[in-house]
Amino acid sequence: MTMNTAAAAATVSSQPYLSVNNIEVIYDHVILVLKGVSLQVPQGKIVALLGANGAGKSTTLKTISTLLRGERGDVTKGEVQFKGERVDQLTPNELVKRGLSQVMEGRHCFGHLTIEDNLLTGAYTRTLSRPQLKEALDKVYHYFPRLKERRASQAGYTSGGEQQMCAIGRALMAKPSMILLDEPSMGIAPQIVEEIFGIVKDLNQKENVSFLLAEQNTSVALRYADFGYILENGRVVMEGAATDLASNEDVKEFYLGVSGAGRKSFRDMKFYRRRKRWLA
Amino acid sequence: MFYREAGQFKTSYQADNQIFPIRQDRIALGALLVVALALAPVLASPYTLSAILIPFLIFSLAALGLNILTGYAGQLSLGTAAFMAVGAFGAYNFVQRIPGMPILLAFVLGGLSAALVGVAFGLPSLRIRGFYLAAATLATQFFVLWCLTKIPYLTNYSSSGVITAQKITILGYEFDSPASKYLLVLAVVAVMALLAKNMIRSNVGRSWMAVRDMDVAAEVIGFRLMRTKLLAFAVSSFYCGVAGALYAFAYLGTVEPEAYNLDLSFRILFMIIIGGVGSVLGSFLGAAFIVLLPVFLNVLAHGLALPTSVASNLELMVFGALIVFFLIVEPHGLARLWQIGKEKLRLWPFPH
Amino acid sequence: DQFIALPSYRVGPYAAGGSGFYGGVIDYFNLVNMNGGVNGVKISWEECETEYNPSRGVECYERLKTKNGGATMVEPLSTGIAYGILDRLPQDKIPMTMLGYGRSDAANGKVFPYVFPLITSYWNQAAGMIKYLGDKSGGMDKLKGKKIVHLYHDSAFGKEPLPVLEALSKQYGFDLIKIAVPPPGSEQQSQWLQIRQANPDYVILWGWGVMNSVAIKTAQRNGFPREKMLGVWWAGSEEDTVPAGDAAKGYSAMTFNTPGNYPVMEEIHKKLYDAGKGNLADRNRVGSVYHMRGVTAAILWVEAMRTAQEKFGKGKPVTGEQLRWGLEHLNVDEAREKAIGAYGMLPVVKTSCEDHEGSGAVKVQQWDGKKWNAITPNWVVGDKALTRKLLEESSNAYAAEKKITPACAK
Amino acid sequence: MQMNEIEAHLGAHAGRRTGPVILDLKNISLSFGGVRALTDISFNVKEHEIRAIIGPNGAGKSSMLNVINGVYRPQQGEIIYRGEHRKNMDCYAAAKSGIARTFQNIALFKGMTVLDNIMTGRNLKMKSNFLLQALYWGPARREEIEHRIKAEEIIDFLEIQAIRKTPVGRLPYGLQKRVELGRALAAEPEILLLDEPMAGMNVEEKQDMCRFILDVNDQFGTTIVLIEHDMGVVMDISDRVVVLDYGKKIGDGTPDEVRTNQDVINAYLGVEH
Amino acid sequence: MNFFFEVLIGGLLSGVMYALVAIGFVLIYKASGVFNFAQGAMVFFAALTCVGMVDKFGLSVWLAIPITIVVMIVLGLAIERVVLRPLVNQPEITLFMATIGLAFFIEGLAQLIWGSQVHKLELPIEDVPLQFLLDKFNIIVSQFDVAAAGICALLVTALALLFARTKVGRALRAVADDHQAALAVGIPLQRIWAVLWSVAGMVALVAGLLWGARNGVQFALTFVALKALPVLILGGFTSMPGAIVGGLIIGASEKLAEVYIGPMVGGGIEGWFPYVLALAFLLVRPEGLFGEKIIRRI
Ligand SMILES: Nc1ncnc2c1ncn2[C@@H]1O[C@H](COP(=O)(O)OP(=O)(O)OP(=O)(O)O)[C@@H](O)[C@H]1O
Ligand SMILES: Nc1ncnc2c1ncn2[C@@H]1O[C@H](COP(=O)(O)OP(=O)(O)OP(=O)(O)O)[C@@H](O)[C@H]1O
Ligand SMILES: [Mg+2]
Ligand SMILES: [Mg+2]
Repeated sequence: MTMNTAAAAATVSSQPYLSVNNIEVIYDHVILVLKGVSLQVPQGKIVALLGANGAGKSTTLKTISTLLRGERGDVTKGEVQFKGERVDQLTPNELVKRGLSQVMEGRHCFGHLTIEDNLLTGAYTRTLSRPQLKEALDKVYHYFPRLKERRASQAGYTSGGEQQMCAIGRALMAKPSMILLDEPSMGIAPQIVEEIFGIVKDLNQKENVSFLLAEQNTSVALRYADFGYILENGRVVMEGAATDLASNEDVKEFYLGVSGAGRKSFRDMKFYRRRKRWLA
Repeated sequence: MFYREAGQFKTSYQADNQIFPIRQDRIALGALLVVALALAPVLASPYTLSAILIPFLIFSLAALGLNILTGYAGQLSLGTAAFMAVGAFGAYNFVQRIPGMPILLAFVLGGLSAALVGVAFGLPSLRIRGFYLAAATLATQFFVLWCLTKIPYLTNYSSSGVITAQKITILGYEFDSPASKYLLVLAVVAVMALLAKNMIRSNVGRSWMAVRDMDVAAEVIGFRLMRTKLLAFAVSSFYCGVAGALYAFAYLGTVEPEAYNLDLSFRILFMIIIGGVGSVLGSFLGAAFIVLLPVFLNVLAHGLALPTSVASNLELMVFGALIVFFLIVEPHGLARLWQIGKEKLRLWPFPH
Repeated sequence: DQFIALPSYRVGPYAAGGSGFYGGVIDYFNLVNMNGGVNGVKISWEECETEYNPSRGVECYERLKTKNGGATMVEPLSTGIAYGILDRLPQDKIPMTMLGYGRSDAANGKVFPYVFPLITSYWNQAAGMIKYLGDKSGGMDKLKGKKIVHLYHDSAFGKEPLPVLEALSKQYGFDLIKIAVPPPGSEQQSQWLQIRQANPDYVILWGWGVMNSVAIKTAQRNGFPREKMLGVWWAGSEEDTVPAGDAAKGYSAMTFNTPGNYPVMEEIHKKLYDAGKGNLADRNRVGSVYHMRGVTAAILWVEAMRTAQEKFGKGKPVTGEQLRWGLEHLNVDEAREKAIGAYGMLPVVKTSCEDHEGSGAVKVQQWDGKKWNAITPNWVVGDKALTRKLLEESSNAYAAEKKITPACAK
Repeated sequence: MQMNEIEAHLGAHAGRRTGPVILDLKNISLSFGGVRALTDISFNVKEHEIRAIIGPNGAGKSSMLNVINGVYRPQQGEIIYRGEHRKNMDCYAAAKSGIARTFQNIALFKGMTVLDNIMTGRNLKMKSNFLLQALYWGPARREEIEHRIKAEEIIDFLEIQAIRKTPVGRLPYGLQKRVELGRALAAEPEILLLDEPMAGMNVEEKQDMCRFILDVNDQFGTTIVLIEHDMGVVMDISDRVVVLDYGKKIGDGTPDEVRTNQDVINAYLGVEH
Repeated sequence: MNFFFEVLIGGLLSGVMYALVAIGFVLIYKASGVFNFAQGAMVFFAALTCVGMVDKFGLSVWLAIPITIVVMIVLGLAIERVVLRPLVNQPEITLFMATIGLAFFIEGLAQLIWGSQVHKLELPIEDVPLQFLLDKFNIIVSQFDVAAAGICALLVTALALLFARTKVGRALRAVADDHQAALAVGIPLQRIWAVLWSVAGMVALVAGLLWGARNGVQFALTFVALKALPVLILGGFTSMPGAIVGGLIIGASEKLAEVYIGPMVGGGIEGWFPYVLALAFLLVRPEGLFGEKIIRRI
């Protein structure tokens, strides 16, 4: 497992497509989770949002897609712009119509609907004729053949990975120009992870779709992303081109699990106490 | 600045397992008990005692019972009033038929009868969940009331099915003034609330909550669903039964089975939802809300000198609107609102 | 002034009846006050919304009883609430009237000194019904072999008359078929199919609320003649017949306030409603059964005040205890009714310690599709000896259970 | 990956020798309606070992765990646990006989705090009846404190002291997984079934998790059955690996055997790890 | 035998009337996972508004009905805006409670506007026995009930098709499963809920008119919901056809029970019998006859 250094060195030259400016988020009126997060996604780029558990990645994505309201979270400061327009007051529906879709963490399939119906709801905002709909479905099935096999099963009875695929496929059905992906690789078999990221790259290059992805699988994420942000405790602690991050010593050590001596076996970890330098 | 736990270190798990781990809370509760026990009977008017405080306490107890079942064990029930009725008519019959029956024992036996009925009607909960179960518990409601009107033995052959609760006498002392009744009710409710709180913080309580939150996982961990659910039904019905007995003996005096109708079940349910599902404090806050708000609105409407029918309808509308309003502000009820308030107070004067 | 507590209900399922009744009460109070009060003493009152709910009713009672120097009388118009405050009355020394509802044995003033089921009780009503049906059949002896269905609200209320009906059925040899309607009674197909199969001569409708109009409607659906139906007085108001529409034509029911026009009602129209001071929002309801029942109740209360003032001093308000005395010594005879302008509207009422009802007379009225008309020219009185016997037994049992020594209050 | 490294570690921990077969699954078949989740699967688990189950999505891995602890009842097959033959397990019996597990879609009790969740794991060890608990008196109280101490030990062990009074619903995904492990550990199980315990974690957190798992395995001698998609983890820490695909077993053996098995490479690994 | 059929048919037709109310519940539940306690209040409000306009302003029924439809739509919009929107993604029980508050509000509002008196409602179909059946078989079947059954069947078919065949129907089912995810895929929850509650308002109007014509328009219309509950649990909260089938089963069996078992135990068993019956069914099928299976998986 060597780092893919072939990933293009990204330069953030183009106008930000999505920009998040200094947002602050509080849950339940008392739990301050984001403490001034700013980030940009240029058009046609893939941006990775990295960070430990509880850093606030999901919260950031939910803030952008305005799904926070349903979780009793409040944005107390800052704003979000998409295609030059302020979007923090829009409804999710309006956002999807403008081309911004989200794949939520933890799958969130419609359990009682079949896989196929789940996918079809994804196309809700588009007015498609029957053949067009079929085409869109076929495209998703092409990406995820496993879904085709299980198309008639209720999503609630499919395996974790199948649900994850379903959630991603569902977002693709909306034909978005920008996708917020929250941990797409979670619970997915490794070769499918590669496939999913392949799809991401594909969409990005062929259809110019931009991505903001929250990922724990740092190595894969940085391999495919152009740019990355690292979030810790509700703050951005590091940002830079993906290749730069991938070669950063700290990132290597804490997010990629490789230290100077190359990759450490997981078996070693038990004798291994670490500390993040920037938190010290 | 005054509400801080800083500096209060706990050196044993014993101390940390206390019901109120924060010293200020303990002081506040102590003060409240002093007021309730010593000052209220003296200072409060008979009206406050017998028309506000007594029903408030009784409803709190019933709400607590329902909260055990619905809030902690997650079994939605609409049969609360039926269990109260069983408790009341049970206690009445025990006093009536067994000479020299001590009244408190009769309350307990009434509660146990309710628990028995609760277990019987709790059996379906092993298979049925959610709103299905709620609708099914209506069977309890209608069936119990039907039995009470149909079986003359239960009402001591009173021609109309009305019973008159016997006088409350304990060790020769007669509880007939509002203040004495209030103290009795307060004592019963306080003790039972304490017991409930103890159950909830021990393994029984955790078993209930586990079943509520995810019954399959609870089973995998080794809780036995049947036992846990039926115990919740039994304990909950026991509480409701005692509340029902108090409702008859210490509050209404003469009751017909109709006094325990579906309406009452709903009122108790409102109490726990408004107060906080799964919170002992919430049962009390909710009862206070449902008992006091209409009174308050009624007084207010009179103050405004509106025509009575307009006032009455407005009252109902405001009541409904306030329920919705509170749910929007805090879906987890008044208890949660209180908690958030406390958390803010802890942080005060720093914003976060 | 003379303060009366009115725990009323103007919302909820029984709002229609509640607003009519209390509207009538208040209209009459206003009229009395306009005419100078009771010997110069103005009547004051306060309403409190109970929603027909016992615990709210108790709260209202407790709240109102100390207001304005203390309430001197209370009338909740709800059995549940009446029971809830029954035990509190002697301590508070506040009399309560229960016009045509509540426990029938409360007429025994020795056991229930503070409770006044004025005019008539359920038991007397039941006896009166059988009397009427007997007369209608051409004499009590003709009842033999007849089939009478008791279609009742399956609750304490519906079961109340059973002792009387059963006794009478034995006495006169008619078949009593009891059919229960589970509350609230918005569906009665099965009951009426049973009735159709039994093919009775009469159906006594012992109903309340929505059950009444549904019964009438369902009778029509099943082709049962409404003329053979006889309702109780809580099944004999516009609220019961209007929703049933044409189906109610020919249906009759008991009452203790005769429909019709009386000087007092005209005065209410003229002095109050013409001046925009009436209590009811809808003027069409003035003179309706519930409204007139409210007026009737208020008339008796005012008479009790008068009676009490005569004993305890004219021109000043009486206490609850004194008003209780007044209620126990009512003597509203024909002359008095004429003076009030309500002659014939209510039966003659003469109360005593033994008899807190004071009358026991009832009338039968029939719905002609638009309004109620009395169809018994005279007041009907059933077998009062029987009801008296039952009443004594039952109230004495109550006294024994409660350890009360029956005695007349002074 | 360097083979010899693992060998070296195995050598370093002599205490991690695996014992006799403790759980033996024979010819298990399970289907839901038309879906065949498991077809004629047999494999065993030896005392003390870390046994991994891998396979593509929908292969039947989670179903396998569900069969082991009685959530699903297989239509065919036999389960031999500590010499006892059964057609199927039942949840309670499984828990009672020392099988604990975590779930793929976190199944914590959302409304309860971390501490309470971990305490639920100890319920089978609690003896006092509910009346005593209601009185919170005598033995009940002592028992509660006793178990609280155990729970705190686990909290210390998992390094989640800071959140012990937080309702689990508010915790980020990764911490929830850790709490779930804590709850399973609280039962002091003999076999611990872990369903993707490291999903949604970054490398650092996975390292932590590995450390916990290895420690449990070492210190308490707990047998571990593990489902995981991170091949690095699986190959590093497991003793033997079963590979499922479409409900069928396509490989079984040491990590090295599996790694080089052509069927496994085709169906799952894609490239040689 | 004749009598038996009469009871059976009467029961089936009553069942249809219950189903009519149950449909309103199913509609809301299936599409948003909310158990709408205010359904009874809405039935009352709709009927009272319609009849109020006839009685107070002397409008003809045919004019009053469209106006009431408009009123119900406005009500639906208002409910979405004021009550539901702020409560997106809250637990079911919270939404349930909110509908209780709503019920109080609507009941108060209805009586505030139209007063508390009762009304009669005359529809062009009379509630009298069908003559030819009476003549030929001596069986009483109300022609009103037959008409109601027809209307009910129509309504159920239309709504069932809506759910099964249309994009909106699919979206509605999605919403019931997961609000948050529904929002994420761009389902305009708010608009959909507004439409849904408006439709529920119209269903309430139909139920209100038919029940109102049968029993009179009075507060007790809010109680008809109680009759709908056993129907719901029997048929399944999420199934339109279930509402009908449940209604028929409940109607027929409760009447038969009352007539044949009732007299043995003192009668009046109709109050609880349907619930016990539904409960018995639930023990076999915990999600009702046609309800969606509750997914319990870990
Ligand atoms: N609904 C909520 N109520 C209260 N606190 C919350 C809520 N959701 C999240 N939090 C808190 O916000 C913080 C950030 O959570 P978030 O889910 O954004 O983290 P994350 O970076 O996505 O973590 P993970 O990698 O585990 O998914 C956590 O500390 C969590 O406890
Ligand atoms: N209760 C059930 N009802 C119907 N089908 C089921 C059920 N449980 C599992 N399945 C099906 O069985 C197959 C195996 O599922 P399982 O969850 O065991 O897969 P898995 O190997 O754990 O996959 P993943 O890695 O995606 O979690 C899947 O196709 C799934 O849809
Ligand atoms: Mg996250
Ligand atoms: Mg799995």
